[in-house]
Amino acid sequence: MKKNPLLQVSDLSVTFQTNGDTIRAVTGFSCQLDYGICTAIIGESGCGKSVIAHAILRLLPETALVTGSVQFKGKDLYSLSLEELNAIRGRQIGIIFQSPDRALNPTYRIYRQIDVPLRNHQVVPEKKRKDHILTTLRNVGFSHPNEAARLFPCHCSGGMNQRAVTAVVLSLLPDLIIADEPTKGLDSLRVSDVKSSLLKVKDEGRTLLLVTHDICLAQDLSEELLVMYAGEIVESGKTQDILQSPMHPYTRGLLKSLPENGFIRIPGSAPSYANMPSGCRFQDRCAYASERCNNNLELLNKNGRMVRCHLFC
Amino acid sequence: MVLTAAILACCCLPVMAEEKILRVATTNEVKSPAFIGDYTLGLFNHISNPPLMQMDQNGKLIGLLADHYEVSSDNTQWTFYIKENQFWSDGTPVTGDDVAFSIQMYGKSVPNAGWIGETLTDTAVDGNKVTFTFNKPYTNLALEFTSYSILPRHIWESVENPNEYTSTGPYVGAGPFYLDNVDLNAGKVIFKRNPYWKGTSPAYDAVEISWFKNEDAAAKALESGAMDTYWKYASSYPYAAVDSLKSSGTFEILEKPTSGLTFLGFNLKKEPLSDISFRDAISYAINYQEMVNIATLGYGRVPNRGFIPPAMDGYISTQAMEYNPETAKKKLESAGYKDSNGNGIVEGNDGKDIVLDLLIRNAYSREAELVKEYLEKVGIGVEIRSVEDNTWFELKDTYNYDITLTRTTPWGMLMHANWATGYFDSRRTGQGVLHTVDDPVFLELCDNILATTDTTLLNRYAQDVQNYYADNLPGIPLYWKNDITPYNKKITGWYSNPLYGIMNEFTLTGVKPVA
Amino acid sequence: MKRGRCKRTLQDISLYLCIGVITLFFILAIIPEVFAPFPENKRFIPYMDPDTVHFLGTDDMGYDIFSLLIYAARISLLIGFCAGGFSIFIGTATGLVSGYFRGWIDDLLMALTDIVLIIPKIPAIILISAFLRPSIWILILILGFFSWETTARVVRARTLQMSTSGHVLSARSLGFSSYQILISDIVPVIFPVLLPKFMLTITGAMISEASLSFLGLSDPTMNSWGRMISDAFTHGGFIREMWWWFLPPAICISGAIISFIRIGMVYEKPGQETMVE
Amino acid sequence: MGASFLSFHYLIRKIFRYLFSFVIILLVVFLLPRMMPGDPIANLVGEDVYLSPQKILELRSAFGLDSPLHEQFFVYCMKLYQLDLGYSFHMHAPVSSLLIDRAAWTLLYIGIAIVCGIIIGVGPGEKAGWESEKWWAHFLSAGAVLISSTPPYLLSLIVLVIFVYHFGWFPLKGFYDTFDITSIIHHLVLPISVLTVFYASRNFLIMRGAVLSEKCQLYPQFVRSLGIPEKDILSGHIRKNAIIPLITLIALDFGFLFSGALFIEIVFSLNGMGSLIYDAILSRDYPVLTGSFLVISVFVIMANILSDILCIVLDPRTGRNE
Repeated sequence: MKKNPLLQVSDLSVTFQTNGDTIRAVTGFSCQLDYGICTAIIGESGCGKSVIAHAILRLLPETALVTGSVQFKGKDLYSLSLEELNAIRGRQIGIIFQSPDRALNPTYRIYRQIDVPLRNHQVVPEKKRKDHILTTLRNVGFSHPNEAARLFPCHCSGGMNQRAVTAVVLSLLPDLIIADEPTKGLDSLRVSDVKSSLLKVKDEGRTLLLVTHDICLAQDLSEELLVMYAGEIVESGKTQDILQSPMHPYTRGLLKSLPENGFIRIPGSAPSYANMPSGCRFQDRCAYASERCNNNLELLNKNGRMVRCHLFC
Repeated sequence: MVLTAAILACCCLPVMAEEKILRVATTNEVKSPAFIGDYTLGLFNHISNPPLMQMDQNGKLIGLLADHYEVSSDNTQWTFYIKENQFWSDGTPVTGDDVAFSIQMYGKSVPNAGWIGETLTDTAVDGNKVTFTFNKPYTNLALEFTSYSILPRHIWESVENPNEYTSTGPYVGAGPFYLDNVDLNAGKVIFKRNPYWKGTSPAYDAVEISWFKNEDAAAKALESGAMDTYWKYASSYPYAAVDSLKSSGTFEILEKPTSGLTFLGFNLKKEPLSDISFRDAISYAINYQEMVNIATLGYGRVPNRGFIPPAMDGYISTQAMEYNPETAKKKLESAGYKDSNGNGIVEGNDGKDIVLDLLIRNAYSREAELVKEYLEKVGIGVEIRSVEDNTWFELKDTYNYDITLTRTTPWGMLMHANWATGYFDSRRTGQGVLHTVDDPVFLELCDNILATTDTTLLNRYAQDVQNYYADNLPGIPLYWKNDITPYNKKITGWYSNPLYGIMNEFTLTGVKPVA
Repeated sequence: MKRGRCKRTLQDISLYLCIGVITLFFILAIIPEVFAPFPENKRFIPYMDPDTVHFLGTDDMGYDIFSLLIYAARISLLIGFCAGGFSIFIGTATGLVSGYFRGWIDDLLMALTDIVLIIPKIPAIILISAFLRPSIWILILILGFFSWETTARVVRARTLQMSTSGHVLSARSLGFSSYQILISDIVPVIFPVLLPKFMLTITGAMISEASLSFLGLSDPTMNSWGRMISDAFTHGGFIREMWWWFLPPAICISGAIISFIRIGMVYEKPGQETMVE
Repeated sequence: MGASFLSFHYLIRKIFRYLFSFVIILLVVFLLPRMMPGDPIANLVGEDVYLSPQKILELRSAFGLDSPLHEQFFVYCMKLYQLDLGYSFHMHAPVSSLLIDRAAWTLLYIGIAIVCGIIIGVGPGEKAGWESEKWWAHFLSAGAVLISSTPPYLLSLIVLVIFVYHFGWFPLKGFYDTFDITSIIHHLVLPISVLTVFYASRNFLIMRGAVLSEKCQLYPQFVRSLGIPEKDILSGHIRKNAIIPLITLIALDFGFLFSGALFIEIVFSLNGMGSLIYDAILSRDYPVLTGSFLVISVFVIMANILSDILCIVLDPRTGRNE
């Protein structure tokens, strides 16, 4: 019996209802995560990739309307009761939050922030819990873990908080880790720390979903790649294939904007979510736009590579 | 054995029999349990420790602890004859020594009895006869001695500073009731029946006087039957609450004219107030009838220029106050106060508009509003300055005002040379007095009154004083009022005198529940 | 979806209602003559019950209560607004200076705020009104002076946070004078904190004005809602259970205060935007 | 490590600041009554009594009022050193015993009200903030806003008229009729409930506001993503952050505990600290005024210091950017 994949997201779309206008943040997103491989979602900031991360664990506020299904190990997370969902949250799927300074409770020491979820999920027996926390802290890069454990978030730098958040998630030994913009706002030294800790996670055989705008990070870590634009997948496939020979004009533009490829900016800006253009959403910034582009288009399968562009149909 | 039975009987008797308590509501607050020191407790302790003299319902001085008194021809020697057969609540008889000791003690250590200490030279006790000799003549000593309670010498002689002595009771007293307990937290004073009282025995076992912080609460306590009557020193039951009290059906109203009134005082040391024609013009500007309707809700009448109300003996009728704005304007013009610049306000001889600084205590804001409106109608500007009591005393004493509104009390009217002279004589100080008149004619009149006890002479002087007020108007009375004392229909035998209202011995021994 | 929309309109209705109430009171304050059936000082028979001529009857002096109510709006609002504005001004200034310059100035100003907090208000008011002629401006000064310490604390806390934030440091590095930084950078950010604080100080001033007149310490010539209630209390209004005498001013005071607080809360929208990124 | 030294340093600076303001307050509290117009001697006797001038002089020296102000202040500080707050001539008792007796009753009725205010106010306030969409949350916060927008004396008057005047269920005055528990409870139920309603509505609003603003922070979202159930998020994480702003206010309440609720005492005819101070103001009783203001100031300062310590313990961020 074919083992069903770790995570199967099919046709997920999220719309927000804020004072009057409806914002379609994500439309028709689907992907499949298999055991042990790392998938990356890249795209401009504001293209809805963080919404997907939170939608998976049903963390969106009530004003969000979510359709589509999220199958985790064969169970649809959106039909689970809250108790069952809480058993999965953190214990099986962990999200490394984006802005670490605000993600940690300002009035608790680091030790306690790791200890509370541990005690809630009973991951490690009582007496082994202290050194489990200390080892996790050492793994994420704290040279003196018991000193770091006594610190308050406000007494730590941005990098230290980032490592603390990672430690909180990793200490629960989840099967799937979603890293939401792990390198945002960090200097290059800290970025390499983050990369090494994520690599360590991959070596332990955990599945990783990397949500980032940093293409080099995606290149080093991920096997599968999805490129998103304005809430839609425009291209998906093997990371190396896409990076060597990008097909979708947006992906090409993205790669050209890298420093090593000449720093060329894509003209124009992303369309507003309130009034999304019909058809291809990239058409008014695309060099190859034609009137074909404004009728809807599904993802076309070009021998394993998915792309949403009229050029290829 | 007999003794123990007696003690048992007397202490358990009240418990067995349903204790009949007379409950009195008041808004005079006892601030501290100091029998002599506290001002309000000083008003109540006449019940337990009767002074030498008291006033009957028509204002005539009669004996209380003392039977009668004699005065030497030069008014310096006063002899009081103490009634026989009077006992303190601890059984010892009342003697002349107690009286002598009490008066000397007041003179020594009580601030407001300083004049005794300064002028009393000798005290002689002969059985129940006590003679006081002063170094200056006094004509109204009998009146002064209606306010000094006589204390048991065998208890108070050991008290080193009586004015500061505080205890929540019980205090030994010679009256029909003795002061059993002063309870500040419960807000009441309890008098218990004096077992050794030989007079007519009171129908009640105890008298409870409860004080309230505001008049509405006191009035409500009366209406709800929690209290039997209402008493406030030198003032009436709140007029506004009379209707709702009558509608409760259980109360009768005792209405008696009182010598307490509200008047407009002038700072005679300042222009243009010192000018009699200006004051006369003002007297025509005030609408007395409306003032009576609003301030006393009809329980009063338009006053006369003679200031002294009919409630006082020696009253003569003088010309009534008249409200006539036209005459007021004409009098102002004829006195040289014209409105030359046409801005509706007359100018003084210095050419500037006359804007009078009306200084009042907070409680008089209603009357002040009316006075301001009336005076502005006839062209006199008025600025109301409302201050709290203490500030008023200081500003008034330093003559830092033009006109002011204040009140007289029955006791104040009798002060000094009687007939409200205490309020105007510039030689006297005191909280409530204006001390504005230094006209030698008036001062000489006061000294004459003080020098004689001959009643025919005193009546003539009374007429002179009232005529002086009518002619010179040192103060314009706004209204004469009647004091309302509500009493419970289920209780009869109420007796009221002008000084202390129902709080006197006749009431306390006379009242009894209707059968 | 639908529930979201109807909740929003409910909030808007309450906001528009409050703004309506405030504008009504302001109109009454500016041109009371138009609305009041009788002039302020016209007297009739005292203690009349409400009838068609006098909608709210007459008080102990015979004044028509309904007209008094309308004329009183001016004083109550004037005191509330001016005292509130005055105290906000001092509070913000102190908070900004002590929050931005820190060091000994901060200690001095904060010690001053502690002292003002602890100074007993009633004797100070008696003291001031005894020396100076008690007029409406003196009362505004007093009420304003005794209510700025909470504003100072809040503004100082916000300024402290701001002064370490990026754009303030960058402005300082570009050589802007502290005054410019305070005005152009910090004040606009602090404004959302100031508006509710401003409304709260207005209500605080109105409440203390009403309480002062209850103690009989305010100037009798100023006819405010608070004074109407305290007149009812001292002149038999409560004993005769003339609720039409003391309830309407009470409702006006509470209505005005609720509306001010509601308008102050316009900024306080529980943000949902943390998620949409 | 650096953090604890920083907050210790911050605390020391604060305590110095309070000592400095205490000295100023001592001066202000001494001078304020004495600068008020009106003469305490005049209040000793009734309105109609005649005081001869030299008797007044005698009394002034007895009061110690004849010496110049700075001398009086120096004498006062010396006596203060031995905890002697002076003697009140109006109340015929040493100030300290007066304060203790009145403070006992005030502590009783205000203490209970503050505690009930916390119990009734904080719990529901927290829930109303957490489930702010529920109808009862809107209803309760509307009620709390209504109560905190009516002047305190007005609410007590209305309560008095309804429950005492109209229905007569409660007594009119005093702490008790006869000194026993049932009578005390019967007398104090109304004033305490009015005060509790006030404290509770204020605590409710502040707690609701704090929980609302903490709810939108990122850390509750992160904790939720770790699978912690909703109620544990509220009690475990939000509460500790939300309680901080309330601490300074509750500390101030305890600080002003002894100033007594003057309006409650006037309307319900109770003689606690509030009316003691108010009467002392009207009769210019200097020793009582200075004594009571001093006691209140000491308590307010201690309450402030306590609330600073609590803030440092609860919120490590305080004092960090001093």
